Amino acid sequence: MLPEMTEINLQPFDVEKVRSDFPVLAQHVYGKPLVYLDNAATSQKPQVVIDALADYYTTYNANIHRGVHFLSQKASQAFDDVRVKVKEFIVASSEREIVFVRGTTEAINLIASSWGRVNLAAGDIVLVTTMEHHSNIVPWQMICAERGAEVVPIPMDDCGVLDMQAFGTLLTDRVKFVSVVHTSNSLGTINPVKQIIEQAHARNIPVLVDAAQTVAHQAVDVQELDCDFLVFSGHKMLAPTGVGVLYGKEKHLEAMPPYQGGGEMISSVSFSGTTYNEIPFKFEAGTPNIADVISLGVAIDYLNAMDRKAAAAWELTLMKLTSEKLSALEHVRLIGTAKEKSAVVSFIVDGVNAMDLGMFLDTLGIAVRTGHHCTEPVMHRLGIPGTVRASFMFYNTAAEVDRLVEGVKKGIQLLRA
Amino acid sequence: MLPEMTEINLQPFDVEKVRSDFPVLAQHVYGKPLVYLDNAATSQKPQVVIDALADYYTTYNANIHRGVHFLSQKASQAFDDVRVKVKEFIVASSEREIVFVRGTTEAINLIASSWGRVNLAAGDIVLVTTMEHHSNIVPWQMICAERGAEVVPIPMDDCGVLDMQAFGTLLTDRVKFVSVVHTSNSLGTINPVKQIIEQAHARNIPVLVDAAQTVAHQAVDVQELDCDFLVFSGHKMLAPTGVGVLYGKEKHLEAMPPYQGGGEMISSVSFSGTTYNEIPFKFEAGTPNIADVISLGVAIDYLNAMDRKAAAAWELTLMKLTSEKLSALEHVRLIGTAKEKSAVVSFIVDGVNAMDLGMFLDTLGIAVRTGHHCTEPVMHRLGIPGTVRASFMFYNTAAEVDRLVEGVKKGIQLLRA
Amino acid sequence: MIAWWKELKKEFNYYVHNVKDIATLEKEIIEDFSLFDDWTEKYQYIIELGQKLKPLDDQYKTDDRKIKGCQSSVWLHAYSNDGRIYFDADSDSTFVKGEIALLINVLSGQKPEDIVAAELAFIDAIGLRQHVAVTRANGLAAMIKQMKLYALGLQSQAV
Amino acid sequence: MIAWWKELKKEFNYYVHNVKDIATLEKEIIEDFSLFDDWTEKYQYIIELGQKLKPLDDQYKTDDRKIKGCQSSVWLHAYSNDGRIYFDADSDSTFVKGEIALLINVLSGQKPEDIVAAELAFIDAIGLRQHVAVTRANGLAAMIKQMKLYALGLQSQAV
Ligand SMILES: Cc1ncc(COP(=O)(O)O)c(C=O)c1O
Ligand SMILES: Cc1ncc(COP(=O)(O)O)c(C=O)c1O
Repeated sequence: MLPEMTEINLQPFDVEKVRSDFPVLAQHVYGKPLVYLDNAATSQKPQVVIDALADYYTTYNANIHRGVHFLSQKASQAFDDVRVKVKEFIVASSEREIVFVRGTTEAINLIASSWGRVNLAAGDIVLVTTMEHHSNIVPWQMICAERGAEVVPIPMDDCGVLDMQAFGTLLTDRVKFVSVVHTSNSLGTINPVKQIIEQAHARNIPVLVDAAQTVAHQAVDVQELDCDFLVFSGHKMLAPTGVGVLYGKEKHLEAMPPYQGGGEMISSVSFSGTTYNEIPFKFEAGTPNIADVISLGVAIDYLNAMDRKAAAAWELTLMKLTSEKLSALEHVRLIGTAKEKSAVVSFIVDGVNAMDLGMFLDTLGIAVRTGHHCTEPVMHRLGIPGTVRASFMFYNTAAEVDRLVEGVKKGIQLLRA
Repeated sequence: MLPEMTEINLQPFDVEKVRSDFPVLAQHVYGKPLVYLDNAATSQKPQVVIDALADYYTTYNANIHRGVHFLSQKASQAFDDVRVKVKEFIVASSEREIVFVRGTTEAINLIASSWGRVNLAAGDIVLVTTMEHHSNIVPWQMICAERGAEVVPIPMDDCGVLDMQAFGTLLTDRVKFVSVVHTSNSLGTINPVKQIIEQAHARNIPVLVDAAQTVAHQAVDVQELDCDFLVFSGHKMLAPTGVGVLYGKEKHLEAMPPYQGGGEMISSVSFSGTTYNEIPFKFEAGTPNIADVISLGVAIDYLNAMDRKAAAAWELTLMKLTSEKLSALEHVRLIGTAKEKSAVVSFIVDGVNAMDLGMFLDTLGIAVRTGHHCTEPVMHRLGIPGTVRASFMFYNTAAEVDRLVEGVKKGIQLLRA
Repeated sequence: MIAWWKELKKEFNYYVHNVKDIATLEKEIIEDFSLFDDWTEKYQYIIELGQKLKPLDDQYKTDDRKIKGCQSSVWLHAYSNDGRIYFDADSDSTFVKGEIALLINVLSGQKPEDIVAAELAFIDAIGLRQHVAVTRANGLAAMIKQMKLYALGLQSQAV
Repeated sequence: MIAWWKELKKEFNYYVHNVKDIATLEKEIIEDFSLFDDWTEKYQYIIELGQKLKPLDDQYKTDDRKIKGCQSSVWLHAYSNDGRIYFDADSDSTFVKGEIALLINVLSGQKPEDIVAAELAFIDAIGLRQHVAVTRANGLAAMIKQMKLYALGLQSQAV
């Protein structure tokens, strides 16, 4: 095993340099250096992103778009610039296709509610996968309950790989929408979304891609994917909490009714009738999260400025290293072993409760997540109550992997006693 | 006039000390010291609020509520503490009544959509006022259109005072909900919400109070008001953009269906059926805006620590000073002259376009807002296209009032040429 | 305190009804925990307690005895005798069992009115709350609530 | 440039068709604005231009000539003659009239294809965009778009 690991470790990525951009990583927890392996829950933020917030509030905080004064102009310009950055980041064809939301969950709710209310009818089916995050299940359940439609999951196998044959069979005339996770947050599986989109489009069915776990880790090109909608959260890609992106093809956004009403999304209001603003503003009611949108732009700049290929390779290196070392331990079983996989390692230990192990690792300063990771159907499918999950970002190190593995070893000793 | 002004100026409030807490106010714009009089659009933030953001991202950023590790515990604790602070800030009876949202607009949409969809039927009426912000009109228009109900405005007089007699007449059996603005953002009028609530409750009609322009300027006690819902935005009360509060009486929140679905708001999910979490979590789908919620708590601390009575008196002093000095200028007409009024001065100048004057003031470094201020029905009612609005916060000074008045004087000279 | 005596006392307290009052028992726990330097030691001690907790008879692991709001499965069984209330509990989490052991140590064998009134300040004092209470993953608050509800129910039954 | 000559040239350009090409006219505006030190002076100059703009005949202030997306009311009237397009416009905002005057100076009397192709870099160069373009309050972008649409329409009509 050693030669292979050495080879793996030779990826040309200067992780120590990158780490120094993330102040939180220098933390000590219970007197021990923090090992942050809960990146799928939320990523840490580089100093430039934190500084952008302080800079905004210290020098040009103002409400945007309707103000004629300097601060408002400056804030509006900064805000609008981010829409262009996001457009370029996911290679959309127009910034009219970029809607700012609170996060992935809100984006999916917006689409389910707005698209669903006018397009779903009794007997219709919305296809999702068994490995969806709850945020890509519940909004569809809610609108389907209202419209008399049904949410049906595409099954997966024991390794956490989507059953594409079953997908073909499930893709009947009753299916009106397909909403799939690109990268599973609990298993790491990367789904063949391009193929799914092709097959769905062959039947004129629109497809939403939940890219919450994707955008920080690999390049996304919505035109190449040809997805109808793509959604993600800022907080999982180095940006602050409270901001996310909904991409939608112009034709869909134009046709969809507004979701929330209020300031910004209207063109004119009277009690005899209100006319809505054009896209994307039609979907942005109320004062937006200005500061966090601006910081999202800085996060995108940060990602763009780095060698993303090297970063991605480094993350996969860490994932492989962890998988190898953990699976070599007695009683440990990896959960989610798809070939196409992101830097997420989920595992269980025979005879050890996941939360107990997670708490033990916490006592050592190691942050992992435990439980169902908001994907209960995955756990149900695999017949387990939950997993311990270590999820990586490019700023993690091989030494941290070792500390995790050591911790798990000790934890097993203690907890299987 | 001078003796009266001198008297007014004697309010015991150390504005220079307070100003030093707000770094943005030290800005120069086009080489001139910034005069920020656009506080009704958004307030500036004290250094402690800005620091709280940096502190969060630098030392304990983590996703909350489901994590067993130290950072997550710390972030969860900080987040939960704010719910208690908000509860105390508005004197709610339980933190279960406090829902975190993006802002006032989202809060009203949540109520209109969730409460409205199950409680409004064809022929029903939702009463609002003529002076509502669009955010308290459009969400009701949207749900009413869906349910076959109607939005009806309570009229106001030429001074911007609500016609309470008309309200009595409009309060028929068809009325199912009353949604009123506490403090008008374009006129400054403070409405008799307690009386409105009493009259509506006599007929068992629930009342929502839009307190977006209230909470930073006066004390609010939801139990004393006995309102059913109360909503406000953080960004107008010294907190960051992207966070707001929805207060709802427990009985209403319990009875209402969820609004958005996804992580956090569920108790368990499966494809055969999903059960929702208890309030307030039922209404908080997805990763919340953790950092900004925590900073909202710091903004509340800041407000609580100051002499709020003196601050409020100071704001009213500035408002009166401005009103007096502006109305003494030829061609100027004040818009909104209710006796009960907050620190907002709206005005128009005969023969001068509001935006032109606003832009001229901008060239002098003075930030005001121009236009309809998202209250088009007010402008329509008064037969004017819009106003110039100076809105005050306790950190404004009498010298800033003078600069505004001087600027308006010069602007009139230039623009009426 | 001499170790073997401490052990004995603890076992004694877990398995027969409490003869000491809640305040005294809380004070003892606080004393025990004061020996530990850090969270790792506290954690390990709670795990030990959990490993020693008498398992709940499978017949009591029913859905109505399951406590909602925990990441792990927790069952709580209560019965009364002589005007006192006794608790048995189990969980698939050893840590949760340890927490339950602490609660049982303090509350089991007490009078219903004392259980209802108990503020359980020891949870804060030993620094447990900061590690578990704020996260919904750990159902400590739910367990305490359930114990109090049982006490309330059995109290009114008794009347 | 001698002041009276500059004045004359400007008046001339506003009221008869342009004899210079767009690039030249843009360059002249940039030159004019280079004389100003700050935004106040630029603002005042634009206001002056607005105050001097020939008012639009009331018969042309119709809803279909109104431009959407401005905080102020803006009417734009276009007509063609000799294969060139002429614009007249009005607004209740003097500043907007000033902006229109600049646009008319450059675009009125030009050939449709030149209008459609015009990039109007002068707007950035004189620092106008940073003050007006990003806010939806000011409809500069909407005005340009409307002028180009007219040009497109009249161009295809002409064909
Ligand atoms: C009275 C009133 N209601 C509602 C709003 C909307 O608030 P937000 O844009 O923060 O959602 C505002 C803000 O302008 C307001 O002044
Ligand atoms: C795959 C996936 N989808 C959706 C979400 C929900 O994102 P958010 O909580 O930011 O709305 C997450 C976050 O956990 C996720 O991993």
